[in-house]
Amino acid sequence: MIVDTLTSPIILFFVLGIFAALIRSDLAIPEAFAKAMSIYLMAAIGIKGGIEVAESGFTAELAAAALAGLLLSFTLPLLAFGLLTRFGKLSRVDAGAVAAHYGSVSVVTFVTAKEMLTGQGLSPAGYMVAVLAIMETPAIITGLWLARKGQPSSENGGILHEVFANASVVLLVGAFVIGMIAGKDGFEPVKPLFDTGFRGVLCLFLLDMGLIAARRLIQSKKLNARLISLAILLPLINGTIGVMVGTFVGMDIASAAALGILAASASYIAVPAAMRMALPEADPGIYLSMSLGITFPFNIIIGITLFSQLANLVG
Amino acid sequence: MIVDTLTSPIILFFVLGIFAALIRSDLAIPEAFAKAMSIYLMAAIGIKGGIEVAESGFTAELAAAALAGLLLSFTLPLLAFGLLTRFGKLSRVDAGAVAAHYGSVSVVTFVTAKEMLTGQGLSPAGYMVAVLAIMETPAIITGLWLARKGQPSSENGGILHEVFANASVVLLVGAFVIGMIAGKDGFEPVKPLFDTGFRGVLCLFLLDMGLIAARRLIQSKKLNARLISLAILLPLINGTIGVMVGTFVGMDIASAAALGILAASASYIAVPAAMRMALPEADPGIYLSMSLGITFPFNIIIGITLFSQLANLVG
Amino acid sequence: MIVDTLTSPIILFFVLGIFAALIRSDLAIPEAFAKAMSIYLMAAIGIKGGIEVAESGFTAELAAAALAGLLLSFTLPLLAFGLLTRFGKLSRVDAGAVAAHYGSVSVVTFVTAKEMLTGQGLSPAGYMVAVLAIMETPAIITGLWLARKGQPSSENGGILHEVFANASVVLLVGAFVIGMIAGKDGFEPVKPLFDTGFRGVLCLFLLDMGLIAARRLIQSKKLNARLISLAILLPLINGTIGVMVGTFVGMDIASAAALGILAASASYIAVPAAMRMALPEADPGIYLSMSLGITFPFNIIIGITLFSQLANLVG
Amino acid sequence: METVTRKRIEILVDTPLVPRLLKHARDVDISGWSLIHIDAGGGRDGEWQHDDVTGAAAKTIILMIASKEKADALTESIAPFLDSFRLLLTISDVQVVRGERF
Amino acid sequence: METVTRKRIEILVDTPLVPRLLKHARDVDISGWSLIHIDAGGGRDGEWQHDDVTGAAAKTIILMIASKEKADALTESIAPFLDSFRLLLTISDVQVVRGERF
Amino acid sequence: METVTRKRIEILVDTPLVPRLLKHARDVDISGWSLIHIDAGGGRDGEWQHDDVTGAAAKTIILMIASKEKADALTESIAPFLDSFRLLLTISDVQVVRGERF
Ligand SMILES: Nc1ncnc2c1ncn2[C@@H]1O[C@H](COP(=O)(O)O)[C@@H](O)[C@H]1O
Ligand SMILES: Nc1ncnc2c1ncn2[C@@H]1O[C@H](COP(=O)(O)O)[C@@H](O)[C@H]1O
Ligand SMILES: Nc1ncnc2c1ncn2[C@@H]1O[C@H](COP(=O)(O)O)[C@@H](O)[C@H]1O
Ligand code: NA
Ligand code: NA
Ligand code: NA
Repeated sequence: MIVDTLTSPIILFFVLGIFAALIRSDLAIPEAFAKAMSIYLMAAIGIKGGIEVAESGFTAELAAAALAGLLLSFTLPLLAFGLLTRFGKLSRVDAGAVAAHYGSVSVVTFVTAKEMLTGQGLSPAGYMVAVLAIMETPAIITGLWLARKGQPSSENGGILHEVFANASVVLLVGAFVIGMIAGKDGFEPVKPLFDTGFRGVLCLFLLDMGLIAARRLIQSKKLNARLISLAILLPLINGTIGVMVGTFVGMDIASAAALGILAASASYIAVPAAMRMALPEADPGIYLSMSLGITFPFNIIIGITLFSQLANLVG
Repeated sequence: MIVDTLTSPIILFFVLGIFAALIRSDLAIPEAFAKAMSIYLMAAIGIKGGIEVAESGFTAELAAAALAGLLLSFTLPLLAFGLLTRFGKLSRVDAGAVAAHYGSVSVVTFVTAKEMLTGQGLSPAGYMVAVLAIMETPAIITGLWLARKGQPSSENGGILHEVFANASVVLLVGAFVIGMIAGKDGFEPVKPLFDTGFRGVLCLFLLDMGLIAARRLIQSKKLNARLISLAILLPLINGTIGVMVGTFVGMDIASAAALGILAASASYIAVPAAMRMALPEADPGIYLSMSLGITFPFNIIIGITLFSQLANLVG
Repeated sequence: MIVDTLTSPIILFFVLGIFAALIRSDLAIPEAFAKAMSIYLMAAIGIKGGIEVAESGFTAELAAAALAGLLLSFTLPLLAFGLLTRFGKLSRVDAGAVAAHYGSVSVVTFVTAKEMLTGQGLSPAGYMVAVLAIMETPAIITGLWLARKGQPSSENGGILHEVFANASVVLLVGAFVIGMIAGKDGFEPVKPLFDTGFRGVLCLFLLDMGLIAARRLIQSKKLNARLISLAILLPLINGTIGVMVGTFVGMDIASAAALGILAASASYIAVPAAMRMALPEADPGIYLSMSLGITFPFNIIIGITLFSQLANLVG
Repeated sequence: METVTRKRIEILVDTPLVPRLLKHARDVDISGWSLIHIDAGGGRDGEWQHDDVTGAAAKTIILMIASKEKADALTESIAPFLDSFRLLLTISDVQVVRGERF
Repeated sequence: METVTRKRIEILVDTPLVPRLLKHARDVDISGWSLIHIDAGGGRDGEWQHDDVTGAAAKTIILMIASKEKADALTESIAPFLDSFRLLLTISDVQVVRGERF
Repeated sequence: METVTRKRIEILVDTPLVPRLLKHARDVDISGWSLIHIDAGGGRDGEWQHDDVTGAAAKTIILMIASKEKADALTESIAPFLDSFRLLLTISDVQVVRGERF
């Protein structure tokens, strides 16, 4: 399976991006195009998830998964915070900000995992898209609370709004609902774009993510050995917890693997923006370098395979 | 049919855009991507129209439709101007500028209508793309003439050039001619992109248009109850006239419906730019808020269904 | 065949772009979208070439073609330099800079030629993508050496890096390698995007290139009759040499034609950037106007047909 | 290096009006200009964001370095429509080298 | 044309913080503002390029023309977080026409 | 807040040459810089629009805040190729807070 991973064009494009950044090539994907691809990918997985749920209906498994995701996102930052302050030697504010990233999720990691798993006949359930959306934001609340020692801030109203009206949440949930309303038949006319192009777009998008992640790593002045270890340790711990919880609440193997990958993944879009606003005194150099520069490539290249094998093992 | 409309992914994405803007989400489609989608859509409908006309040949119906479109675009601003000055209480200059918008057309409204109609087995004729291009500019001339009390301006040469070398006219007419030259066979190799992706791109584009229209409405400080009523009344009147004229000159039901929708639609791309140049003293806040903020969503959600039913009734 | 060329949508869109620029239309393709299309096109031809080479294996023909390309790129600037200084009356620095452009290649010209040839049942071999990548950079070294009378410059290290880590080289070679690793089967899942959309994207991209080339020509203040003649003469000479060399080393007709077109084409992306950095005192107005404003459209509209007929004749 | 004082003129204007203003700049013989894109803004008329689709709300800064005489001539020349075009015009002193160009 | 002297305020700031600063600008009654996009930069913290995907590293210049009084009031108001927000604030003199607007 | 006077340096340059100029800026110990994209322009050499495809005609403004000494050092250092690189260099006074940074 590791070999499968490393001959998949999707992963190879990611590696090409990393390579180009390391040799300091001027290769660059126009920002607007990269953003457009991420919107396309989110709309596509949202719709597909919605259609699947429209077919399968609301099941107990769905409810269990949603609840599990919610709990994980709220609680994973607590563990992370402990490690980040003790072992990572970060200040309370910085540790809270980083913890929020690790409780939340990375949409691209999820999409890549879904493709890789599906390619091996292990399709996660459609409702996992809803779980993805659910897990994006609770961690922000826990992270802020940890950073501020539980002191409420005058800005909290703004943050809550920012968090729920967040672009990726609105787009994922919106496309999910559209998929549910339109159903399989209504989706037929628009299917070619969202279906046919999906994997190819993911290739080009991961090319860009490889460039961005590696450039972030190169240009960072904020990482030390402790933080680097934690950026690998945290996904290992969180991913294991995620797979266990998923298996425990009765999810199928593929969905438990996906939940593990969600738990292992760290946000680098929604949460950094929220932290910059809500905790401007936290250092963005730390949280971006850890989540984007290390955890993200680790999960794409190793984590996805690891947690899907773990799910197979315990499932 | 209203139900069909409201379960179509195309319309649902438009509604999602409006919703996201209303809850003040930071969801945004990169400008360059939105522009790219509009270029793609125009090239695609231009080519398709050209291929159809290449097959059907120049017919009397085509000539009648072209003439009807030309006349409508020239004359609809006169009626609008009367209502805008009397009932809307706008100054001559502002009323002339707004009137030009309502005489001209909205490409996106047309494309959406064509898709919705075709989805119901009511395909407008291929030549309607030519009518669309024809109707874009005459209204600008009438609008300027009304605004300036018929006084010719020294800038008119520039305006005429601006109007005929206008990006959307050149692209629509150019792609139409390419479709006519290449024909069905020549189109075969490039068909996958222009055909397969069409409806999916329209979804994402309407998502953006929903955002833009609703943001325009929220941020506008220029609308009052009279202008809002007119922004709904004018498409109702113009659309009814369009359907009647289309039916009268012998167009088939689907094409008459399309002519009605063209008449009902108001420009928010070509005309605003021309007015900003030719009538800088007119207030862009008024014409953009009316055409983009109110008339456009009204036509997408209600007008298309309405005028196609009217065409069915009288046709 | 000339007729085939002039009814191909791909070429017609290029002509539309030129036409729009000449009538000074405001039609414009967003830069980010154009860049995205060029990245897509390079990734697509890279992958396809790699897959074909994976199937055919490394052959003597491949080695011969690579060597021929390398030699051509190194030596063609010598001839060009002579003509540019004597007949063109350019300074040593300007002539060296222009000569580098004509020794290097234009990716878009190659892609267009590949499509046109394939449309006529004359598919160039997959390894020609590798030859394309090989030919991009040696000419830069010759050009700099000519401009500087053989004096090495302190900046040369930087230039060499710039040249090999150049975006288009990295992307072409990277995608080629991915194609070789993934092979036909691995490519299957991502095929729809890279295969289906290819020709349509090329249409829209050539629309933009037509606009850019013609605008460059209109706005140029640097061209005179001598330089214009050379911008047509050089592709004629280089293209003929290319076809001859290709036929001589035993390449099939289609591949020899493609080598001719590569030799005839002039760079307007990688080389101008390198020259601006390495020879800032050379006038960009001259080299961009010649390669982009004249040679590029000449090759697209006439050169491709010409050299494929020549290859047919001598092959 | 020797520097001289010139004027830095910044005009914030609706993008569709740029060609008109450049015509005035050429008429007073200003030697060059550069355009800078504005992403968003707010003023007496409310807020706006740039969108490429309608384009009508796009705004641009025209940046010009010029001598005091030319700057004054330009100001006179565009004074009549400063209000109707809603222009924002600012002028400041800058030091330049090779000042004879401007 | 008669011109008066006003302040040109330029604040270079992380894009996510723009709304907060505009709130302060509105509180001291500054009449308008424009946003200019920064493509890349470098400072004590290393280099960065803008990327739209994460967006977290995006930076923006807030450009405001205002009277000296308002400029001073704004400076006082944002002084407490100049450091923690890593703002770059510069103020210079410019000549404007119709100065009563600002 | 206490402010001090520093130099605002603006260099308009062809984008491919930016790294070279930044090298000079680092050599004279300038602490930071920001890049602003230019959309289009015109000068003695005719007009141009930015296009990302060829990129060769792209132009950028390098914006740097620095002390007078560093600004002078930079000017001296880039003087030799002001002409051949066709640079447009302007320097003006600005007020900054926390001026010890620059
Ligand atoms: N006086 C000026 N003010 C602002 N920008 C200028 C000026 N002169 C030249 N430029 C810019 O520098 C570029 C090259 O100028 P030139 O070298 O004169 O052709 C122009 O296209 C403009 O973008
Ligand atoms: N004081 C100001 N400083 C900077 N930009 C301004 C200022 N006032 C207005 N603007 C810009 O000019 C646009 C139109 O302003 P207004 O005409 O006041 O609505 C605004 O949206 C801003 O982009
Ligand atoms: N002296 C300066 N001149 C212009 N821009 C600067 C300067 N110092 C910092 N910046 C900008 O502010 C960002 C953050 O700076 P710093 O906080 O020093 O890392 C940099 O990446 C630059 O974009
Ligand atoms: Na997580
Ligand atoms: Na109309
Ligand atoms: Na060549």
